[in-house]
Parts: sequence; C-alpha cells; structure tokens
Amino acid sequence: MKKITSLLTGVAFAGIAFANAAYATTLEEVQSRGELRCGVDGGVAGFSAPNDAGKMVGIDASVCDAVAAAVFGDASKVTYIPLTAAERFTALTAGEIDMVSRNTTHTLTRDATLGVNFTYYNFIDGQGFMVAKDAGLSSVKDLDGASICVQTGTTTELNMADYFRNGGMDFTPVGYSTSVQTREGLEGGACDALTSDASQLAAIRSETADPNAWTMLPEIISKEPLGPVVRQGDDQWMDIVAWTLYALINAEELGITSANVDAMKADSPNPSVGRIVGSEGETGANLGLSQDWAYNAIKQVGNYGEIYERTVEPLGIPRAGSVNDLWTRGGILYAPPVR
Amino acid sequence: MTSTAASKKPMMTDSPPIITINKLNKWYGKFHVLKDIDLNVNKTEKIVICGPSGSGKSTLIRCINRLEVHQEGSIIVDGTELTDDVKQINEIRSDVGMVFQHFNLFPHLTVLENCTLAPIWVRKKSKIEADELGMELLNKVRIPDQAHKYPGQLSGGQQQRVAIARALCMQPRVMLFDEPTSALDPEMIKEVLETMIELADSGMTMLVVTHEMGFANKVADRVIFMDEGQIVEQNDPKNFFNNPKSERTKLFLSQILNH
Amino acid sequence: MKSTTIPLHRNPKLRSFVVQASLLLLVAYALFSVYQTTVSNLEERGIKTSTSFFDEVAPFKVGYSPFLEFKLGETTYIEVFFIGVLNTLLVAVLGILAATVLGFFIGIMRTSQNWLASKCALFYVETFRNMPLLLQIMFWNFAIFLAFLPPPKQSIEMGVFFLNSRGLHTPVPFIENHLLSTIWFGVIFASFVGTFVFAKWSKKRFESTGKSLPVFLISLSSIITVSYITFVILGSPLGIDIPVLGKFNFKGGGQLPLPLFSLWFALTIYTSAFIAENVRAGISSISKGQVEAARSIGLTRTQMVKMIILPQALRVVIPPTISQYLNLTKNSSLAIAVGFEEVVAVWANISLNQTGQALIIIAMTIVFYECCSLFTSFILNIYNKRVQITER
Amino acid sequence: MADSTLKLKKLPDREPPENTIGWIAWIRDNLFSSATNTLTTLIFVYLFYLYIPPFIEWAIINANISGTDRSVCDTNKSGACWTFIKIRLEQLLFGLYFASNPEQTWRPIVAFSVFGMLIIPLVIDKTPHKKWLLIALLTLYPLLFICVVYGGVFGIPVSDTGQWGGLLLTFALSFVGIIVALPLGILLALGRRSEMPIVKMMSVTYIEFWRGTPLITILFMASVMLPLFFPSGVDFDKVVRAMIGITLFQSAYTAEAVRGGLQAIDKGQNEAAMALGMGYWRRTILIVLPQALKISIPSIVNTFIALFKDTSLVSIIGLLDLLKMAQNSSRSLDWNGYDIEGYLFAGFVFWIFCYGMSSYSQKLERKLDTDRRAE
Repeated sequence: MKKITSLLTGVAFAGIAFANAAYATTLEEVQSRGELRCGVDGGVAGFSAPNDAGKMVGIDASVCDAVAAAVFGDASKVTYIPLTAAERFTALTAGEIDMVSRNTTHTLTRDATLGVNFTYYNFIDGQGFMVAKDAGLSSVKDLDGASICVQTGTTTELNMADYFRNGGMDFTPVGYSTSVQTREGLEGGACDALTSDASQLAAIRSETADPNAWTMLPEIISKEPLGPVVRQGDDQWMDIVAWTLYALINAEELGITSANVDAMKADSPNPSVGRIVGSEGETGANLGLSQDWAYNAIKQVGNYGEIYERTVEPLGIPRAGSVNDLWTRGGILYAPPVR
Repeated sequence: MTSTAASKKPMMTDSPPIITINKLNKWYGKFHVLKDIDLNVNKTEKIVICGPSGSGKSTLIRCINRLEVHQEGSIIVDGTELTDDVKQINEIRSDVGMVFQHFNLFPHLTVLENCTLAPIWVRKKSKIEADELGMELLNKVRIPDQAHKYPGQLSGGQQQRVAIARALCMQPRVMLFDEPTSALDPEMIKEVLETMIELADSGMTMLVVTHEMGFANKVADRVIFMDEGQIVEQNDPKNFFNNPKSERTKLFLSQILNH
Repeated sequence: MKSTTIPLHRNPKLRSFVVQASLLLLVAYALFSVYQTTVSNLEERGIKTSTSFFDEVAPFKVGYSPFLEFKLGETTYIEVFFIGVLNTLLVAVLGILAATVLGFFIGIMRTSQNWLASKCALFYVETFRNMPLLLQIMFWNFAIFLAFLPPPKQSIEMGVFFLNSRGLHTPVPFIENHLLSTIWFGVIFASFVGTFVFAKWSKKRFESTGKSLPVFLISLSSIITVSYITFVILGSPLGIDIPVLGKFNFKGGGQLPLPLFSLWFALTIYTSAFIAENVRAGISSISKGQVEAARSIGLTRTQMVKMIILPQALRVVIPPTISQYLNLTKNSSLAIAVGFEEVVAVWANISLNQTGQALIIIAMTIVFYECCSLFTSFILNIYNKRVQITER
Repeated sequence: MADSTLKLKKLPDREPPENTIGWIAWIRDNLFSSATNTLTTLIFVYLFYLYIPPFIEWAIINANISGTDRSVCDTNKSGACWTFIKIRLEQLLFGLYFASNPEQTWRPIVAFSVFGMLIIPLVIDKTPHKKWLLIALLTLYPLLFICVVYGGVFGIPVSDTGQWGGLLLTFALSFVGIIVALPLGILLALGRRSEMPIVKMMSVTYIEFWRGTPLITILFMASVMLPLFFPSGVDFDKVVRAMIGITLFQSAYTAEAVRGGLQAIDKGQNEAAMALGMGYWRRTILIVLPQALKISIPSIVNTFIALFKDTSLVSIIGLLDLLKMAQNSSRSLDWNGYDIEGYLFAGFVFWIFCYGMSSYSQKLERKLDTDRRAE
C-alpha cells in the first residue's frame, strides 16, 4: 500500500516540496528496504532475460545477484526493473533504482554529464556486423552503400557512423527501437547487415529462424566496455558495487568457486584468499558490509568464470583467449587486490 | 364572399386532363397507404385535398412527381406515364412544381440562387436570363429586397414564399402544395395564402394538401376528402362544406371547423 | 430606505477576485516549486542542461532526409531536429491526402444504395477504427510488408516502379539542359495561364448564354498536349532518373522507404475510417427535404450531389476532418515503432539518448506539436467564420 | 358529382404485389436497382470470392489448435497457429507474474469477473438501481482491484505494478485513466465555462496543452522527465508514471466531452435554479451536472475508447501491455514466425472491447436523441 499512498500524496501535492530523501546513503536505503532494485534490460539473452520460471538470468542479472548477496547475504533479494535505453540513467539518478546493470557502455559523455558513475566491467564487448551467408560479403569494407539495421539511441549507432565516415563509405541506417525489431528487419530484408555488440549479435543469431544462414564479419569496430552503473555522489555505494565485481574476478583468479568456497574459508593458507572469503582482515567493515560479503556473493552466484560459463558461453561466444579472459590468461580482466 | 367566377367554372373542356391517375395503389412495406385512387386533374383546375393525418393525402401528391414510387396503377402527367425511366421522371419533375411543408430551401444558397439554380442547370438558361426571371418571381411573391439574403435570415412566411417562387421559376404546368402553411405562425399563414390565391388567379393548375378550409372555399374547384388511403368524397367546395355526404367527412369537418 | 453595506465575504466581485487570485497563486507556486525541484534535482544529480549541443555535430546518421541533405560529420543536432520536423510534415501531408481520398470514397460507399457496398464500408470503418493504430502500424510493417515483400533482387516490377522489402522506388525527373527546360517550364506555365483565361471566358459565356463547356477536360487535355509537343520539339530537356538495381538495392530515382511506406499506409487506413464516418455523418445530416426539393425542381442525381448535398455536407464534414488531420499528424509520432525518422524518433528518442538533454528536447518536441495544434485551430476558426458569414 | 358518395364503401387492406415485398424485392432494390448498382454488386461478390474462402481456410478450417509446442504448427503451415495463443493465453491476459505463479492467477480472474458483473447490468437498459452500481464501479471497485491485484492486505502477496502485464495492464492503465480523469475533467470543463477570466484561461491552457501533444511524447515525458519534477525520495515505478501521464492527458479530453454536455443544457435550467436561490455549487452539483453528465456519457465513452486503444503506446516505453505481450511471445524462440496470429489476437481483443463500447455509446446517443425529441 505504501506505493499507492505515495502516489496519492504525490499527485495531490505535486507542487509542494518534500523533505529530502529520508536516507543519507544508498546502502542504508537498500538495507532498510530489504531488497536491491536493479535496472536491467530484460530482453537480451545471456545478459538479462527471464528464464522459463520467470527469473531474470544472465551476466548482467548475476551482477545484481552478487551485490544483493554482498549486502544481504541473500542473492534472491533483488527486484529487477526492466528499462529501455532511454530511461536507464534517469531512473538511476531519480533514485528509482539502486544500480544499473544493463549492457551499458562506459563513455566520457555519459560519465561526465549524466550524474552517474561507472564502476568496472562485467563484459568487454566490441561492435560487429552480421550478414547473410549467401550474400558473398567478407568484410565490412564490402558494405559500402548497404542498408544496415541498428538499434537507435545506442553507442552502436555512433560507432557505425564514425567507422563509415572514416573509411569514406556510405550507408543507410535502418533504425529500430529494440534489438528484436532489428532482427525482424534483417530477416525480413529491410537491411543487408545488422550491427550490434558482438555478444548481442550472437544472441540475435541464435534467435533467428535459421541461425546457419547468418554469419559475422571479421571486423570489430569499437570498444564497448559494459558494466554496472551507480548514482554519482555516493562513493560508499560505488565502492560496494565495484568491489563486489572485483571480488568475483579475483575469486576466479585465485581459484575460489562456489563449490570450494566453504573449504577455502575453513582452511586456506593464502592470505589473499582469506581476505576475500572473510577469514582474514576487515574487508567487509571497510565497505560497511558484513565480514562475509564476498563469501556470500561467490557462494551464491559463483565467481566470474562460473557466471560467464553459465550465461554467455551458451550464446556461442567462447572466452578462452578473448579480451574477457583474465589478464593472467591473455585477456584484459584485471581486478585490483582485495586487501 | 364568393370567389371569382373564372376559377369556379366547371372544367368541361375537351382537352385531356393534365394529370390522370388510374387505380393507384401504394404500400409502405406491408402497410397499404393508397387504395385504388382514381383522379383526373384538368388544366387550370385547383384541387384541395384534405383529410386526417395518415390518410395518404401527402403520399398521393408526392407520387405525382415520383418522390414516392407506387406499386400498382398508373400516373400520367401531361401525356407521359411515370415509370422507372430517370429521364422521363426528370422531365416530369421540371414540369411539376412542388412546395413543401418545411420549405426545404437550400440553406447554403441565397434566395435568388435558390430560384435560379434549376433554370440554369435544368432549363439551361443563361445566368442573366435566370436572374431576371428569379427577380421577376420574387417580385411576384413580394420579397425582391431579400434576394441576396440567405434563407436562414428570413421568417417562415418569407421562406415559404421563396419556395413558391423557386418552384415557379421552372415555369411549371402544375403546382403541388404539401401542407404549405402547417409549419407557420398564424400571421405568416396569411401572407403565404395570399400568394397562393394570386397564383390561383393567374390560372395555374394546383393540387393543394391543406387544412385551410377558408382557402379551399375561396379558390378550389374541387375539394377531395381522403381517409385511410381512399378518396372518400369529392365535390365542389360549396357542396362539400354545406352538404357533406359521408359521416366520416362530417366528423372531420366538425373537428376542423370548430376547433 | 437605508443603504445596505454588503458584508465583504458576500460581495460577489470580491469573492471572484479572491478565488482567482488564490488559484493563480496556488498554480504559480506549484509551477515554481516544480521548477525549483527540477533545478535542484538536476544540480544534485549532476546533470547539466544547456542548449550548447544544438551546434554539435550529430554523431549518428539519419537515413531519410529528402529536404535537407544529411552530411555525416557536418549536420548538427539542431539540423537533425528540422529534418525530423520536415519528415513529420512529409508523412502528415502524404497521409492527409491519401486518407482524405480514401475516407471520402469509403464514406460515400457507406451511404450507397448498394447494400453490399454499404455493409463493406461499415465493416471497413468498424474494423480499422476499433484497433489501436500502433498495432496496425506494426502489423503492416512487420507481419505483412517485411514478411511478404521480396528482397531487392526479386523486386516486384510495375513499369518503372519497383516495390521490395526496402520500400517503393520511383522514377524522378531531372534537368538535363537548363536553358531548354526553363523554356519548357515557361511554356507549361503559359498554358496554365491560358487555361485560366479560357476558364474565365467560358464562365462569362455560361452566365450570358447558358451554354457550358467541359472546361476541365479541355484545359487538361490542352495542357498535356501542349507540354508534350513542346517537350518533343525542345528535344527532351528533362531526363528521367529511373531506379537501377545496384549491389544492395535500387539506386537513383525517388524512394519511399519501407518504414515511411508502412507508416503512411497504416495512418491512411486508420484515419480514413474516421473521415469516412465524418462523411457519412455529413451526408446523413442533410434532411430528406433537401433531397426531395432538389428532385422536385428536376435536378439530376449528379447535379443534386454536386450542388445541394456536397456543399452542405462539407460544412458538417470539414471541421471534424480537420481535427482528424491534426490527429494524423500527432499519430505520425508512432513511427518510432517502425523506425521512420520523424521528429519524435530522431529528436525525442535518438538525440535524447545520445545527449541526455531530456528537458530541452522534450520541450521542443511539445512546442512543435503545439504549433501544429494552434495552426489547426487557426484554420478551423477561419473556416467557421467563413461559414458563419455565408449562412446563419 | 352526385355519384361521389358511391365511393363510401371502404376498401379492405390488400397485401402488396408479390414482387414488391420479400427477399426478391429486397435484393432487387438493394443490389440490382440500376446498372451501376448491379456492377457494384458483381465487383463485391468477385472480391469476396477472391479473399474470403482462403482466409476462412487459413483461419478456421486448416488452423492448428492442438498440441503444446510449435511442432504441430510447423508441420501444418497451411493454417493459422492458434496453439500459440492457447499456450500463451494466461500471459497475454494477466501478464508474466500472474501467469508464472499459478496459485496467484485467481487474482486477475476475480478482478475481471467482478468488473464484468458490474458492467454488464450497467449497460442493460432495465437494470434497477443503476446509479448505485455506477458508484460502486467508480469507488468500491478500484479498492477491490487494489486489494486483489496489488495485494498487500489480507495476506495476499504484493504484486508490484511493475510486474503487471497483458490485458490486465491495459485494463488497469485505462481504468485508472478514466476514473481519475473524470473528476479532473469535470472541474476543468466547469472552469472553462466559468465567468472568472483567470480560471477560464487556466482551464483552456491546460486543456489545449494536453490535447495538442501526442500521447507518446507525454509518455516519454512521464518516463524520462517526471523523475526530475519530484523531489528525491518520491519515486514511482514506470507503470505509475505512465498512469500519471495518461491521466493528465485523458483529463483534457474528458473535460471537452463534459463541456459538450454542459453546453447542451438549456440556460433555463441554471436560471430556474438561481430563481430558487441556489448558489453556484449547489446549482452545479444538483441541477446542471447530473443532466450534463448524462448527455455527455456517449462522448466520454468515445474518449475512453480512444484511451483504451492508446494505452498500447506504453509498449514503446517498455511496458508489457497486451500488444507488447503478443509481440514478445510471437518473437520469442518458441513461437518465432507466428506474429500474424499474435497481432490478430491482440487486435481482436482490442476490437471486441472498442466495438462493444462504441456500439453502446451509439445506442445511448440514439436514446438520448429520442428522449430529447420526446421532451
């Protein structure tokens, strides 16, 4: 009933200034509410999409789960709020949600002008092109003059414009507001190619009527570091989200998995491991969380590698040797030490 | 006061009747509105038709210019039988003028344009000619000064006189009046009736559905009483009013004259 | 007699003043505090609002801009706004033309004597006006056109017109020889002037003699003949740019891209159902007496429709139809569902997403539509005044 | 003329000639009365012949309804795939939350059935105590809806508005739109006819502002800008924000509908009330409004129809209304390629409601017309 009451008062006294938010920090607010409100896309396979049971799953959703586990010790205390690309930042800055984990690219403009902060990256992507196999195209260079389906309002649209402009090539954008529509456009013949982040292309291809009819061109034309976003001005909360993500990556690096985390906690000679699973140091207290914050996240959600394997791997995007692998294995995922 | 001798002379000329109606039957759906109507109208004859509402009198005169379609019998107007032939119908209509209870002037045209519309488009007169004719007839109905107004700006009586002028502009051989005064206030009835009397005096053939018995008495050569789709009684006005033959007519007259 | 002094709280003038003043204050206060909250929210949340992005180069490409050429890397945001506005107006004009023709056709069919025709028109009207427009736009675009139109290489050919999954491709004329084509345009202009004079003369003649000529037919055929003959004599100063199949799609000629085509198609069908209903209402608003009077003076059916029924029906039909034109213009904002680049799509969606300047962008969009609405009311007022003068 | 009395014999009513009544005459008059008419008939018959049998074959005769997955439809491509609708029906009607929690499905069912039980007697002419039914619909029913569908009381678990979807969401949005907009609209209509210039001006500005803007822009505003207007701490989810936008928008249209009713009221009514010594509010509430509202019901219903259709626009700001639900289902991997069926189903559901409402409003209009003529 709280919401209905607040609606009524809100409508009735729309103009009358309220006292400012009752809670000083996001953490306190989240804790007193008893759940984490996490903005997701809700429609991208592998990132966040409802499964058969109606639960949101994917690498983005898992970050929400991990933060909830870190804060409450219970990964299920999350409400996923599906957001369009246009709303994600306003919803966040208005306090409607506590964090955004919605395949959002980190850019200077967004960081500097929208009142939001980017933490770290849970998936490092790059923009590619998908075309029909029998079209006889082997490179993006062959696309001069082509019609290209794209989701509007995304960085994808901008990268494509830059790329073609640089190469002195021409193209006709065919813009749709959702990625599903871009797929329908491509399948229906509204365009010759579809451009999106490589991970999305894989997801889209898996949803086409005949996935074998489509192929990805070799070029990756942009950097798309995707990661969770928080409101500006609450450093503690930013730290919590960032370090939860770091903890998952460090856990993989140190070989801590959801299966062996209990054993590691009980008995691990490695102090780095100890600090993560909470048997050593004051890591939780420094963040304003309980001592076993990272333990809970790893135990309930798994380390980064496990999450990846569970969510993105099935799309047909292998990890080994890609940018999304750990720095120790040739990738660029590099988390600062928990100490 | 009795009417002028000229118009009261019985029509015993040899020329054929201008309208011949023979065994006319009409149904609205299954409702039998006109039953075996026989009626001949001679040139320059004035006929007043009266009767209670629903007796079929309006339907009868509307059949004459094919606003209603009859199912049995025949109507011959000026030697032409009314059939489904559109061309014939239009010819007959341009020879038969009609004045309606609710005037039915065209509200988007000025008074003069109302009058000249048909002469221009049906009679193919030039605009100048038609304008002259229109003004002449508006003069006749005594509203030439209203020629450039719109019907909505006129009183009911004036509108009805415009309607008469409009019908006359086609220089018809027969004029039909469908309760021309029943939608008017008493003082306006008078001005319309005066116009109609003048028209009668000019020798026009007229069929008038009306309850204005004064008018009937003064102008009519024949008064017809209809009830339940039949012609119950017809006679010259004197005999009709003074010596009605059927009970139904008596009852009707007593109701209409004593109210 | 004793003069009565009204107690202050019962003085109607004072009461009205107090009510209005307090209402005004309340609304002003409400607006002010919304403003203040917004400003402080923006500040608090670190969102910077300014119009400086107007002159920034738009970092994306608008695919369809027939009036203002879009140059990647040169076109600025504010130009994108105008491209959007022009595209909205384009689809509005195309839609209004088609919906009016179709709407009148269906509306007249609805009043037809033919039972089948009348019922089919009824079916049409009831089907299309009782389903959401958005659903219809998406249905035509995604479920019908995209699904059934062939790819460019197997386009449906209709002479020099080509229809495929990218849209409709049409030939367009282009100027080959400047001097000669100027002469040619001059000749056409002169022949228009000629027919105008001819029409005036024929009207005069009609008024004085009552003899009429088929002015429209004569004018049309003489304009066509004259322009064709001079075109040949001048040695074809204009070329026709016929679309040619290129590597990916047809090149050259004019293009009605599929999103525009679907949007236009759906808007036309949807709006025509409403216009048809207006037309039906207009025609049936004419009393039987008018028809009978027209018949009784011997007008033919065509004359009656042209001179009595239509002029009167139009007075009833036009005002709600003008409102439908406004609705159509507003409804064109649903283009966002199929990706046509009108003002809401390129401005309130793409530009907003890229710049984050929600306040300014939404406000400008609203102002544009309010202008359309004001313009419509203006036209309606003029029309109503004119009708009032000619008929009371 | 003496023989005229011979005609006094009353003729009996006869049946009209055979060929002028009955279906033959009807066909002749309505289908073949002239050459053009005959041609038109032939053209239409040919068109029917071309399109109707194949459609019926596709939609009914060859259609698939059995089975639980797409394999049935994939093997028989010549007919429509209604299996898809059957399997997804609960989602389409109640949204994901109630469809995926079978033990909760009773809640929207109760909400819809109670609504049906209230609305059906309301549209039937002879129902007694209509006024109370209407009041119940406008006051008690929303409470019931909140308790049952939203929950949070009597141990019914809360279903966030954000989890509503399908027809339920479409219904909730338009219902909120109409009942909140009604009082607002009445006030605005009174304001627009007020003699106080400032009140009038403000009402006119308000009404024309909302009527001049497309709903989609207002929804964008509600979804992107509204959060900026409220102080931090007052936050509504997207559905509630859409409701606010829709209500503001709808109140302007309702106001115009009510204004039409107010204009139709005879001035004498107001004057008579004044003569009885009634003040403004008493006159308005007791005399003018009851009559004006009665007259404006058809127009209000018409604005409601428009609103009901327009709620589909919330799919553009990412809400899962009936249309979006149908689209999502037909675009999902399970049923990819059967989107015509999805659109037809959603269109049909919208059509049923809109057509029903518009027939009702036309009926009311005719009734009001005859009532007024009778007066």
